[in-house]
Amino acid sequence: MAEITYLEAIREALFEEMERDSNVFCMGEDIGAYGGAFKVTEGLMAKYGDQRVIDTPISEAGFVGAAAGASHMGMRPVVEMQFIDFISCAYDMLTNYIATARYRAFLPCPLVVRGPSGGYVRGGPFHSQNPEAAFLHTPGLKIVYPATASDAKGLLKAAIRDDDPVLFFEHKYLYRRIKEEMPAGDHVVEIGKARVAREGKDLSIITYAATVWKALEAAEQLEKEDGLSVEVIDLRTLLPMDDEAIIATVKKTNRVLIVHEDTRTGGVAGEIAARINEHAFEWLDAPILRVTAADVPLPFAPPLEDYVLPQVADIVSVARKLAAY
Amino acid sequence: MAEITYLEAIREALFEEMERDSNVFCMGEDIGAYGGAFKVTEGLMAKYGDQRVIDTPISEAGFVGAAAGASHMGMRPVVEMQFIDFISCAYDMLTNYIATARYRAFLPCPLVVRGPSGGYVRGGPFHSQNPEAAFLHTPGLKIVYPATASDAKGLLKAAIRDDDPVLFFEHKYLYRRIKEEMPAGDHVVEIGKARVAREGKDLSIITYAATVWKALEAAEQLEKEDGLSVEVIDLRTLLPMDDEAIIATVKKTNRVLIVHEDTRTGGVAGEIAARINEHAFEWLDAPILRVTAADVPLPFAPPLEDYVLPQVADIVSVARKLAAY
Amino acid sequence: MATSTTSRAPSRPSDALTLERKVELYYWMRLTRSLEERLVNLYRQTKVVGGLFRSLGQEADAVGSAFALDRTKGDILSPLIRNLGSMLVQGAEPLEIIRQYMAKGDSPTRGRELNIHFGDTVRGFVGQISHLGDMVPVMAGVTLSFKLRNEKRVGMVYVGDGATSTGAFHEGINFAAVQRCPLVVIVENNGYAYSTPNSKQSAVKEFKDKAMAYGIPGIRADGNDVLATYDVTRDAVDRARRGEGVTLIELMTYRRKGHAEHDNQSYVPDGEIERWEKQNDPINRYVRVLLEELQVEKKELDAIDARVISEIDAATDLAEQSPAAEPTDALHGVYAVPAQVEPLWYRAGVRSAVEKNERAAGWGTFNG
Amino acid sequence: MATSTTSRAPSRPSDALTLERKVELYYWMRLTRSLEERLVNLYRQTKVVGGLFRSLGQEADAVGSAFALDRTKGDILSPLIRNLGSMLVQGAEPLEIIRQYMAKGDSPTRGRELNIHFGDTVRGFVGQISHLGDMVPVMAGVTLSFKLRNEKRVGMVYVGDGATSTGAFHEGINFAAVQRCPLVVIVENNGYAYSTPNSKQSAVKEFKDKAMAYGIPGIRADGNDVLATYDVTRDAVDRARRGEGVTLIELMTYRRKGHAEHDNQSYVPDGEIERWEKQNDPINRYVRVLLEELQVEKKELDAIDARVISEIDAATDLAEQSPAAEPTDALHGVYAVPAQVEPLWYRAGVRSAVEKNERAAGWGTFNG
Ligand SMILES: Cc1ncc(C[n+]2csc(CCOP(=O)(O)OP(=O)(O)O)c2C)c(N)n1
Ligand SMILES: Cc1ncc(C[n+]2csc(CCOP(=O)(O)OP(=O)(O)O)c2C)c(N)n1
Ligand SMILES: [Mg+2]
Ligand SMILES: [Mg+2]
Repeated sequence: MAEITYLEAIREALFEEMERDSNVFCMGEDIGAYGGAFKVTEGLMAKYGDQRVIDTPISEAGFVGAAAGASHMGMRPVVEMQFIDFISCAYDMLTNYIATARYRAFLPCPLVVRGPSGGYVRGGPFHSQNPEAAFLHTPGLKIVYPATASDAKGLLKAAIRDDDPVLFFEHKYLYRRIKEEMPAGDHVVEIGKARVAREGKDLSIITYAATVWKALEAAEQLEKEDGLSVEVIDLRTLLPMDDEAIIATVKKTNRVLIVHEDTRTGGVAGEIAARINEHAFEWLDAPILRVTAADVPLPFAPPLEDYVLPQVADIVSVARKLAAY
Repeated sequence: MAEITYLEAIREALFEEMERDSNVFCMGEDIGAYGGAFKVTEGLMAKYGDQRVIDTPISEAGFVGAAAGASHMGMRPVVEMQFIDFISCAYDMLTNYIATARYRAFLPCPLVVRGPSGGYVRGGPFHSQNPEAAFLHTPGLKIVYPATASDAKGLLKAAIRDDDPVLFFEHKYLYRRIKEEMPAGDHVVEIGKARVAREGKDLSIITYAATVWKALEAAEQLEKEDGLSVEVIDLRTLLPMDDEAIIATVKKTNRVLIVHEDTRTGGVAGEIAARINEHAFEWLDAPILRVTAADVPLPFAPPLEDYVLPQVADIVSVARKLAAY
Repeated sequence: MATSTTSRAPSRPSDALTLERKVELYYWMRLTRSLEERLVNLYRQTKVVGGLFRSLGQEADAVGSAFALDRTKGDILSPLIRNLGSMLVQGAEPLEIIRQYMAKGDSPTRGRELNIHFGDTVRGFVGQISHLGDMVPVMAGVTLSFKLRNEKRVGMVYVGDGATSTGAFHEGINFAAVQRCPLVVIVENNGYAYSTPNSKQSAVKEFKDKAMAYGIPGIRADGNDVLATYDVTRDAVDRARRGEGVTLIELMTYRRKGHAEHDNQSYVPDGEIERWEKQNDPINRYVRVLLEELQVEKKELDAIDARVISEIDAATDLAEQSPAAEPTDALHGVYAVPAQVEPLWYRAGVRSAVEKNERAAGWGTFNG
Repeated sequence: MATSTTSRAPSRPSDALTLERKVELYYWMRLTRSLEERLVNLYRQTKVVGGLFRSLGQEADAVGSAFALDRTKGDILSPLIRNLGSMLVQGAEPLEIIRQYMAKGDSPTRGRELNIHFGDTVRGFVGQISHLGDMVPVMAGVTLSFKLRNEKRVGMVYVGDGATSTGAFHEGINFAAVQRCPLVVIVENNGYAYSTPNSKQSAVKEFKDKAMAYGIPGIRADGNDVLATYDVTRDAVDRARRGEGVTLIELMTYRRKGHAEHDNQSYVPDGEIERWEKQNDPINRYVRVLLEELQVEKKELDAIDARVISEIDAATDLAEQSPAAEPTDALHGVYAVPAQVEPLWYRAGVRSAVEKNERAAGWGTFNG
């Protein structure tokens, strides 16, 4: 089979799931005839019609709420945010109504909210966000953020089939930049399981989304230049978090570097650090360190964006310090 | 001077600041003639009129946004959320518009959003929330959450004078349950500084808001029953976080327990754990542990709420384990 | 779209109701009122956990509108805090309501949620959350699913005058209007949102005019006239079922008891409450219609009153015997999978903190 | 409140404009168009960072409406992505615009924000953010401050047809209406929101009717007629200044260039763009008015065209020489205090990552 991009993998998942289950339908701004701002849903309306591929008014709370209502009745809505930054407008609906529906009212809420996330694309402060941390502290939600094309496909399929609401973050830098051959058949990747993206024994980098690639590149460089064997863990799912995989790598390498693209304070790295403390403190030979964005709104100009976001060189330099600790 | 409650201290701060600066004005639902759902603003409209004490329509994004606009023009709006749970409806406005205004457009945005927060009051899932963690990862905001009456007053006065937007969380359980004599004069407490609520040398509890009192009670019990000397740090401000105070206590006791009322995953404790790792790992003689709410929406019935929220007994039992580590 | 004001529609759907059905309307209103009165007693006995929200004086608008739905067709509504009557019509039981207010372990939400915040999509109501306006998008989606599946079902959502100011209301009704969802939006105009009079809520004179912003019909009716309420709602329900889309109905009523039991209503002009009570009580008005226009005998109504009380008595007795919520049940059902959240490690085996661990008096009294 | 449709008001405020001022309108429209054309060139040369958003065909609505404000009185507007013309009228300079599009270090936002997302409350514009609708509450607050301080200033906020669907629009305009803030809300009806035609955005036929929901006047006017636009806006501005509150104005126009340069407009019916270009170009229409009705000489307009080009040339030359943004400047100004965020410990002393640290080619090409 031919290689397809991360974006095409997502599209393939949508086609396959709409085909498999007539309850699956899509909503979002400009996803129909236009195929979405990034063309993820291209061709979907032509095939499934405008009842199952619905162009919405500009009202994120409105159509995310509508997705919840439809999901109570057995539908499986997949909602696109034109940019994930606009998920903030549906924050109340997601955290208060949707996340609690099953718990407080025994209402199933199987829906997916997906959209282009992340920076490194000169998108400026409102087209580059990584909002995962703002939802991490909402029991009832699941959060997925794939780094590879096959995970993007397999996890989206799993998200659509999941009986709970899933936030599915897609990294827009990866949309057309990475390619992969899809596993044959009905490729579903279990939600909640991390992936060892690279085996290593001296040091672990725990990360997810686009920075998985930064970490892999740093690992290669560290191997070549320093002879260090670096393990890279791609979390893939942030909620529920795969404690087993995290603990396993800590016990193996005893040194942990957490990398994420999101701002530092209040980012996901904190939660990971706390969990490692609780479950594997004795195995730590060095402090858990973080490489993240600086605590500023993400600026637009290339020199500024480059300075604020974590880069390979940052990972390399911190990893060296950690290895030498 | 007579003792006044936490709630009265907040009211006093509002009166004093409105008196001091004619740019200060208040907005919120039912804050005028009615004096607010908790009567925090009682008497304010009678004294300052309905131009400076504005009853708003039910539209949190609308009036928080309006506060931003007014603040650009030199006003100092203080906005009440009837319950802090409804701040979720203004999430976009706060995180995208307000937090970034100074950075992206050099627009000052001196405003305060305040409101009754927290549980232990049988408020159920939508009248008990602690939303601080959802904003912790937003550079541009400041977050304050006082535990004592004098801090409530002094920090609110500081928040109103601050040139940046401040989220001011008030714990509704404390509103009428704690009393204190106010320091004389213009009592302002600096934002960004933690407080040693109790000195100790064996173990540190880092916490904030209502659980400061739980921690103090646990500390007393641990002293009496176990002869343990427990230090309690009341963070007071969560953003910016007082790293110095945190590091100082870690270096002093070498054992840290973080307590918060908010749910566990993605709560503020994670960030604290990460910072301690980065700044004071060598001083740790035991893993950093957390006592928090369980990861569920906060249920309503007393036995359920009691079970989910952190209690003194939890702190005591975990502190014992930590001390014995 | 044109908006219109009507107290009773010229061709009245209620003319088609049998006398039995018309008497049933009285039963539901009486049940609503008496059940709330019972809850007031329980509240004063501190058996109610949390606040108590009354619909006194609004029973006709709740009952008359819900009565226009057809449960046999699978119609669904989403109530608000003052729509106890609507829920009863849709099949909620007094026993459930009392258990829920008492936060019992066998209440509809097993103690997770308050008062009438519960739902049952089989009987036909979707549980609200506190955040006002949010149910409008949700019901837009419920009714969208009817449309997508070609089911001839109708949905109804209630919002207060106050809640029309929320962005969620706006986004939800606009979405439903564009999609021509089979949805009826009831704006209960009871004069106040908590203490806020309508004049501070919106500059419109009539909330029905909000329909103009969405290209849908807006109708105002007398919400204290149960038949008039039934009439306009039934027309809107039929219209929705025919696939003609959303209708906004403004029902004029009055909130006689304040926002909740603790509200002293000091902000209400003198005499206003008394005026509504004397001149415009929806039950009294309907009793007159029943006795005078429909020739129902007084003793038939008395019998209903007695039946209502005995039903409520029975429900109260049962509810009082209901068990408290089970602490560790708090960990169940956040997700479908896993069905149960792991207990925190230091809590494994612990029941309620208050029962076993907590020193009762000390908390929060520290004074320093 | 009644809404009305008018192409030109019967008593025309523009009659009071001097010929010089009327010619000035032409200058602003021409400047807007030519500046955007220059940006297209720079975009094609990849000197523009990010997307390029055009207002081709909408220049009259932007310029005519902004022209109705009075900068000397301290009036303020908040533009949208297609309101370059409005910003120029309020005093934004071509040099700033070009620097901003090129993400230069001396651009108005020093490289923090994109395209025309910048503001200056002294000159009278408040910088927008991307999230549509949010500027309506913000401008409600700006104008609330005018009211609280008894200043006779007016505010104006632009929203697209699409943005009227947002909750923020609804909450903001309702708040302003209740408070009778001196605010003019311009709904630019250009037929589309990205690819979404109005019929999928709202079930209203005319967006001016949205005013009905807020108890304020709603007026529709021909946004491609710069004088008609000026007229209705000026009336609304005067009304606001007199303390009579909010007006909603729907300006009919057409977005000829798609959402942004990358949009191929495949969703637009054949011939629609061409029809607007030929029959309803706002500059061509105004040129005819100037030449035929107002007896302006063609060479006067030619001179303006030449002046515009030379201004843009000069601005382009300067902007091209502008320095890139300074990496560590990213740490300044998140807060008033502290004025600068601490650099991350491993970044202290590092300049741009790309300049010094990053291997350029390798990123993201790993294939596994
Ligand atoms: C988004 C939101 N903001 C604030 C509140 C607090 N609140 C609860 S009820 C209420 C008043 C509601 O008034 P209305 O919509 O007219 O309904 P009524 O109580 O009159 O039936 C308010 C402000 C809320 N529940 N949700
Ligand atoms: C809240 C929000 N949702 C989605 C978007 C993405 N978006 C940017 S422009 C646009 C279309 C805007 O249409 P309209 O309001 O009609 O303005 P126009 O571009 O036609 O001037 C959309 C959907 C956004 N910026 N904000
Ligand atoms: Mg009301
Ligand atoms: Mg448009």
